[in-house]
Amino acid sequence: MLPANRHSFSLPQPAHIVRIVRENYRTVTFTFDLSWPDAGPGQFLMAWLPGLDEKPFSLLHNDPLQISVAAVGRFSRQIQQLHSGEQVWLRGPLGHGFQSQPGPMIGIAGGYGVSPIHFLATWLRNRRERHVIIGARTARDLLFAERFRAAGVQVHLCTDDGSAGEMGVVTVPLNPLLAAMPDATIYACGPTPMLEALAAICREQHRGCQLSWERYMRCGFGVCGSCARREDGWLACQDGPVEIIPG
Amino acid sequence: MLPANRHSFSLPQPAHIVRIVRENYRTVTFTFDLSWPDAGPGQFLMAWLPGLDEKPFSLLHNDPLQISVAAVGRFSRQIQQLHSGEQVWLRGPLGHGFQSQPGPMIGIAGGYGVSPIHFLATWLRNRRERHVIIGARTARDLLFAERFRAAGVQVHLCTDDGSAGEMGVVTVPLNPLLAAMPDATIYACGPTPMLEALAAICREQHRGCQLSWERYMRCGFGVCGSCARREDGWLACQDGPVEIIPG
Amino acid sequence: MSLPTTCCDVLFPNPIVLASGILGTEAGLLTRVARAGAGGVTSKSASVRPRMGHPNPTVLDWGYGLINAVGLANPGLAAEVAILQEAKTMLKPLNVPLIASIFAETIDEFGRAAAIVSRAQPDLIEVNISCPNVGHELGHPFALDPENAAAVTKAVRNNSDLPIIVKLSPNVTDIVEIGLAAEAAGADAIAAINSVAGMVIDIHAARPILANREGGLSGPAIKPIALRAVYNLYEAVQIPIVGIGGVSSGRDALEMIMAGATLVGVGSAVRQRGVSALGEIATELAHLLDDLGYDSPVSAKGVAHVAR
Amino acid sequence: MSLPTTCCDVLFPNPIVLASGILGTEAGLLTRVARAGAGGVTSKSASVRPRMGHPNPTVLDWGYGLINAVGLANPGLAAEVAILQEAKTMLKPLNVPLIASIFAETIDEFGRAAAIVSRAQPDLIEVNISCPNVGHELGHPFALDPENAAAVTKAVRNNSDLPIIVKLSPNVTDIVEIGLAAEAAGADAIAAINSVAGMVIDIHAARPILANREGGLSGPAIKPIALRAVYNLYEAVQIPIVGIGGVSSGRDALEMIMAGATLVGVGSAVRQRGVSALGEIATELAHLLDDLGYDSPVSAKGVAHVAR
Ligand SMILES: Cc1cc2nc3c(=O)[nH]c(=O)nc-3n(C[C@H](O)[C@H](O)[C@H](O)COP(=O)(O)OP(=O)(O)OC[C@H]3O[C@@H](n4cnc5c(N)ncnc54)[C@H](O)[C@@H]3O)c2cc1C
Ligand SMILES: Cc1cc2nc3c(=O)[nH]c(=O)nc-3n(C[C@H](O)[C@H](O)[C@H](O)COP(=O)(O)OP(=O)(O)OC[C@H]3O[C@@H](n4cnc5c(N)ncnc54)[C@H](O)[C@@H]3O)c2cc1C
Ligand SMILES: Cc1cc2nc3c(=O)[nH]c(=O)nc-3n(C[C@H](O)[C@H](O)[C@H](O)COP(=O)(O)O)c2cc1C
Ligand SMILES: Cc1cc2nc3c(=O)[nH]c(=O)nc-3n(C[C@H](O)[C@H](O)[C@H](O)COP(=O)(O)O)c2cc1C
Ligand code: FES
Ligand code: FES
Repeated sequence: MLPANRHSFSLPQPAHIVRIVRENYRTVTFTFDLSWPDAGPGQFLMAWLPGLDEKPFSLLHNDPLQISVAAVGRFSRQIQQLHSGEQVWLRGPLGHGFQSQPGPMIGIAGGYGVSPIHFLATWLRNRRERHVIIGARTARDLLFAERFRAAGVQVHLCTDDGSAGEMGVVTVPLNPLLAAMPDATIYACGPTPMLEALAAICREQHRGCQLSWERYMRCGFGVCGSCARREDGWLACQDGPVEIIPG
Repeated sequence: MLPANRHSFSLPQPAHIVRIVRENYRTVTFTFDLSWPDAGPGQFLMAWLPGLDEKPFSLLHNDPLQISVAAVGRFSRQIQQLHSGEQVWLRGPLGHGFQSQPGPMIGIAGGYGVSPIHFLATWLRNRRERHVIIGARTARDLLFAERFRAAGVQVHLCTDDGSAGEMGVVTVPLNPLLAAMPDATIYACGPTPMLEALAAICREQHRGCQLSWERYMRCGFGVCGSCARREDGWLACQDGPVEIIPG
Repeated sequence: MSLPTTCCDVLFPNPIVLASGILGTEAGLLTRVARAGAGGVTSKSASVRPRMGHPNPTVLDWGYGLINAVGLANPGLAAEVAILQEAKTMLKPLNVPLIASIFAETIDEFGRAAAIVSRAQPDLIEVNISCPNVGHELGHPFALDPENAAAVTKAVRNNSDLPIIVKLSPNVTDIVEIGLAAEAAGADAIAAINSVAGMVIDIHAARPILANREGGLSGPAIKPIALRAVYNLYEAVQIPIVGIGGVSSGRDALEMIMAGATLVGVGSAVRQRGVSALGEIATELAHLLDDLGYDSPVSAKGVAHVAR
Repeated sequence: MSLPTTCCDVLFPNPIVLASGILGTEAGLLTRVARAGAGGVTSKSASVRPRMGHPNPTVLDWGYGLINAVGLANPGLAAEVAILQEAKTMLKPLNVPLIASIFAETIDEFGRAAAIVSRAQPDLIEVNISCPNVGHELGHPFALDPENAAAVTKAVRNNSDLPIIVKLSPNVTDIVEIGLAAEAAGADAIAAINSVAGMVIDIHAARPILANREGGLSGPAIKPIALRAVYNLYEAVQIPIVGIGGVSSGRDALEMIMAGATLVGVGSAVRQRGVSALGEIATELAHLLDDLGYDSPVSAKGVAHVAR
C-alpha cells in the first residue's frame, strides 16, 4: 500500500496572494506564496475559486508563481475582487511550453498573451537579441511595454487604431523583423485569429514558429478531450498549449 | 495519479522451484528462482498454493530464496508434491528477524526451527564462535547437522529418546554452554514449549535472548490481529516473529 | 499470437478499446487514438439536445485515480452525427471499429437518440444508462434498477439494427441483476463498469472540489471493483462483456479478460501513458499471452473462474 | 485545541477510533492501540457461535489499499465477552471507550448477540450488518435493504440499553435510504463505510487470489467513496456518524469531519503507519484544526456542506 496523501500535487493547492499589481484598466498581476521551480514559459495552471469556476492561466513567472488576468467575464472579474492575503487554489504546472531555440527571439503578444512571452523573455535573458511585438486594439489595452524594456527587450508596439505604436496588427512590425533576422525564432501567444495569421505567414516563408493556443479546458492533462482540435485531435492542454511548427 | 502496477511486491509473486532437496523423512528444502537480497534471517514469507491455502515459512536463504518445509498437515504435504519447474506464489519478506549481536552465537533449533537458525549462522559467518543446539524427538527428526558442520558451526545434538546426541531437551546441552560463554547471545526458533522454557531460563539468569515465535497468521503485516499475544498485543508477524528479550 | 477479437460480429484488430468520455470528442482525436494502436474507439456520450455540462472543476486527479463530473457535456446528436461520420471515414482505412455512445433523460428519448445516431452508421451503439432519469420521480439513473435498464434497452433495440452494448453502473446493490435485465431486453453486449460514485474535499476551501460536489471515480483505485463486476456478470450472462475500469497495463487487461471480458475498455490510463496508452497496452497484452502460452485473448477469456 | 469529542453521550479523548477487524482481536492489543493515542477502540466483529473464517489468502495489499475476506473469523461471543471484559478493565485507566462489534446471520440471533455482548458492558455496541443474511432466501447481507437493516436495529435495540451504532455497507444503490431506516428503527449512530466489494486476480495462477474469490477493499482507494457516503448521510440523518474509509492522515480525518463525521474510524492505515497510526493521526488533526482556526473537531463538523 502506498503512503498516504499522494495527491497533494495533482489536486488544487491553496496559495495566498502576496502582491497585486494593476497593469492597465482591466489587467491585474497576482503574485502567490507558492513556487514551481520546474515550470517554464508557456506552461499554465488552473486557478480555482471555490463555488465559482476553475480556469487556465499562463504563468508569468514560476518562482514565485505569478499570473496576469484580464477582466473579461465572470471568473476574471471575480478573481480581481480578491485582496492580498486571500487564497486562490492552483493546479499545475500543466502543458508543454516554449522550447528555447538558439539565436534571436521574436516574441509576439496579443492581449494577455504578454504573460508567457514576458516569462520567456526573462528565461532567454542571455540571448543576443530579443524583440517583442505587442499588439492591442488601442493604447490603453497595451500591456507590459515598460516591463519588457526594463528587462532589456526591444519593444515594438502596434494598435488597431494607431493610438500607440504602428497602426495595424502585429504582422505590420513583424515583416521587417523577419526580413532582418533570418535566424530568429518566432514565439507567439494571443487571440486565435492572430495566431492563425502568424501560422499562415510562417508557412508561406517556410519559417518555424512556436504558437500558444487557447481552447476551453476541463482536465488540463489530456484526458477529457475538451481542448482537442477537430482535424487532428491535437490537445491544447497536453500536446500544447504551445505548438511547435517546424519551418 | 500513480504509475500502474504498483502492487507487484505486495501481492504474491510467482516463483519457480529450481531445486528440491529432501532433508529427512518429512522435511524438504525448496530453492526458488527469486531473490530478496534485503531479507535477513528470522524474516519469513507467505507461500500460496492456489486453491489450497497460504502459510508462513521462515527464510532459509534470501538469495536465492530457500525454505524448508516439514510435512505435518494439508499444506505442507501438498507443497511437497510439487516438482522442479512448478510454481509457488511468495509474499514477503515479512516481519522483523534476528538482530546480530557482537560476540559468540548460541543458536537453538527445534524441528524446522533449524531453517532461520542456519540462515543466521551463515549470516554471522565471521563470528569467533558459533554453536548450535539441534533438538528433536528422535534421531530421524534431526535436521541440518551436517549443513551446520559444513558451515563451520559447532553442533550439539539432543533427542528426547537419546537416539542421537544427548538424551533430553535442548536445555541439557544449553546449560554448560551458557556457563562457558557469558557473552554469547542466544538465538532460538522452535516449538512454543521449547521457547517458553528458554525464556524462563534466560529470565532466571538475567540473560538476553532472541526467540522466534510461531502463531497463526493471515495478513502477515500487522493489520488483522490474528497473530496477537493476548496479554500485550505483541504481533508475531510485525513486531516479530523474533522477540528481542533484553537481559 | 493473434490479437484480433470478434465481439457482436464486429472484428476488432485487438481487444483494447477506448472508453467513452476519454478523448472521444472529435473525429481527429478518435482517429489519433486508433492510429496509436487502439483496437476500437468509443465516442463521448451524446444526447438528443446539446448539454453545457457542469462548471469546472470537472476532472481531477486525486492520486489513486481520477474523479470526474463533466455533467455529460456534449454538442447534441445532430452535431455528433457529423463527428461520427467524419470519424467513420477516417477510421475506415485503419479497420478500427467505432462505438457511438448515447444517453438520454427519458426512455422515449433513448429511442430517439438511437434512431439519430444510427444515421452515422457506427459499428456499435453503446447505451450509457448511468445518467439520471429525469422522467423518474427520484431522478435516479436508469442503471440503478432492472426495470428501467430493460426499458431503455428495448427502446434502443426498437430504434436501431446496430449491435447494442448496454453500459452498467457499479453504484448498485446487484450489478448482475441489471445485466441480466439488459440481456433479456435484447442487449448484444454488456459494458462494465462506469465510474464509481465518490467525492473529494478540500480542507482549506472546506467544500467538495468538484463543482457538482460528487463525481465518478476511475483509474487504478477502481480496478478491483471492475474485476469483481465483470467476474460476477460473466457467471450470469451469455452475451459478451466489455470490461472497463482501472486498466492501465497489459497485465491489468489480462486480469480483465481472465475475469470474463471479451473487449477491454481503457480510459484513465491515458492520464499516465498518453494517447498511445491503448496501443502499448495491446502490445503488452500480446507479450503476456505469449509468455503464458495462450494463443489469443479469447483463449484466456474467463479462465479465472474456478469451481466454487 | 480541544480534541475530546462526545458521541452518544460517551466521551472520547479524541475522535479517532479503531475500526472493527483491525487489531481488535485481543484485550492486550486493543489496549496497545489505546495507549498509542487512539480516541476509542472497536473489537473485531463477533457472533454467537465461533467461526473459523475463510482459508488464506484472506488479507492482501494490492497497492492502492487492502482487500480482505477474513470471513468474520471469531471465537464466538462467550469467549469474546471475556476478551471485552479484560479490555474494559485495561482501558479504564486510559479513559478510552470500548466499542463492541457484533454480527449474526438471522435477525433473532442479532438480538441474542446484543444481549450476550451487553454483559461485558462495552461503552457502545456496533452492529455490523454487512454479513450475509442466511435466514434470507438470497443470502444477501442485511445492509443491502432498508427493511432488513431496520429489523436488525430493532432486534438489537430490544436487547440492550447500550448506545447502538449501525455500520453500513457501501455496496448498495442508496446508502442514505439504509441509514434512514436504521435511524428510524432506533440506531443512536451510523458508521459508514464498511469495505467495498472487489476482487484481485493473479494472471499466473489464473484465478482470484483471495480464497473467497471476492473481498472488501479498504485503505486509500476507498476514501472518496467513504467521503461521499458520509456527506450524503449527513444531509439526511440527525444522529452522529462515524466516518470510516481510507483515512490515513490528519488531513484525511479532517476531510471526513468536514463531510459530517463526529468520530473517524481508522483501519488500514495501520498497514502503513503501525499501531501508533491512530495517535499520530489525532495529533496531526489537532495541528490542522489549529492552523485552520477551528477550536475543536465539532466546530469543523459538516462545514463542507454548501448550498446546492
Ligand atoms: C492555456 C490558456 C492560458 C490562458 N492564459 C490566460 C492569462 O494568462 N490571462 C488571462 O486573463 N486569461 C488567460 N486565459 C483565458 C482564461 O482562462 C479565461 O478564459 C478568461 O479569464 C475568461 O474567463 P471568464 O470566466 O472571466 O470569462 P467568461 O465569462 O468565460 O467569458 C468571457 C469571454 O470569453 C469567451 N469565452 C469564455 N469561455 C469560453 C469557451 N469555453 N469557449 C469559447 N469562448 C469562451 C466568451 O465568449 C466571453 O466573451 C487562458 C486560457 C488558456 C486556455
Ligand atoms: C513465522 C512462521 C514461520 C514458519 N516457518 C516454517 C518453516 O520454516 N517450515 C515449516 O515447515 N513450517 C513453518 N511454519 C509453520 C507453517 O506455516 C505451517 O503451519 C505448517 O506447514 C503446517 O501447515 P499444514 O497446512 O501443513 O498443517 P495443518 O493442517 O495446518 O496442521 C498441522 C498441525 O499443525 C497444527 N496447526 C496448524 N494450523 C494451526 C493453527 N492455526 N493454530 C494452531 N495449530 C495449528 C495443527 O494442530 C496440526 O497438528 C512457520 C510458521 C510461522 C508462523
Ligand atoms: C473524464 C471522464 C469522462 C467520462 N465520460 C463518460 C461518458 O460520457 N460516458 C460514459 O459512458 N462513461 C464516461 N466515463 C467513464 C469511462 O468510460 C469508464 O467507464 C471509467 O472511467 C472507468 O474506466 P477507466 O478506469 O479506464 O477510466 C468517463 C470517465 C472519465 C474519466
Ligand atoms: C482485515 C480487515 C478486517 C475487517 N473486519 C471487519 C469486521 O470484522 N467487522 C467490520 O464491521 N468491519 C471490518 N472491516 C472493515 C473496517 O472496519 C473498515 O470499515 C474498512 O476497512 C474501511 O476502513 P479503512 O479504510 O480505514 O480500513 C475489516 C477491514 C479489514 C481491512
Ligand atoms: S482539457 Fe481535457 S484533454 Fe485538454
Ligand atoms: S497476521 Fe495479521 S496481524 Fe499478524
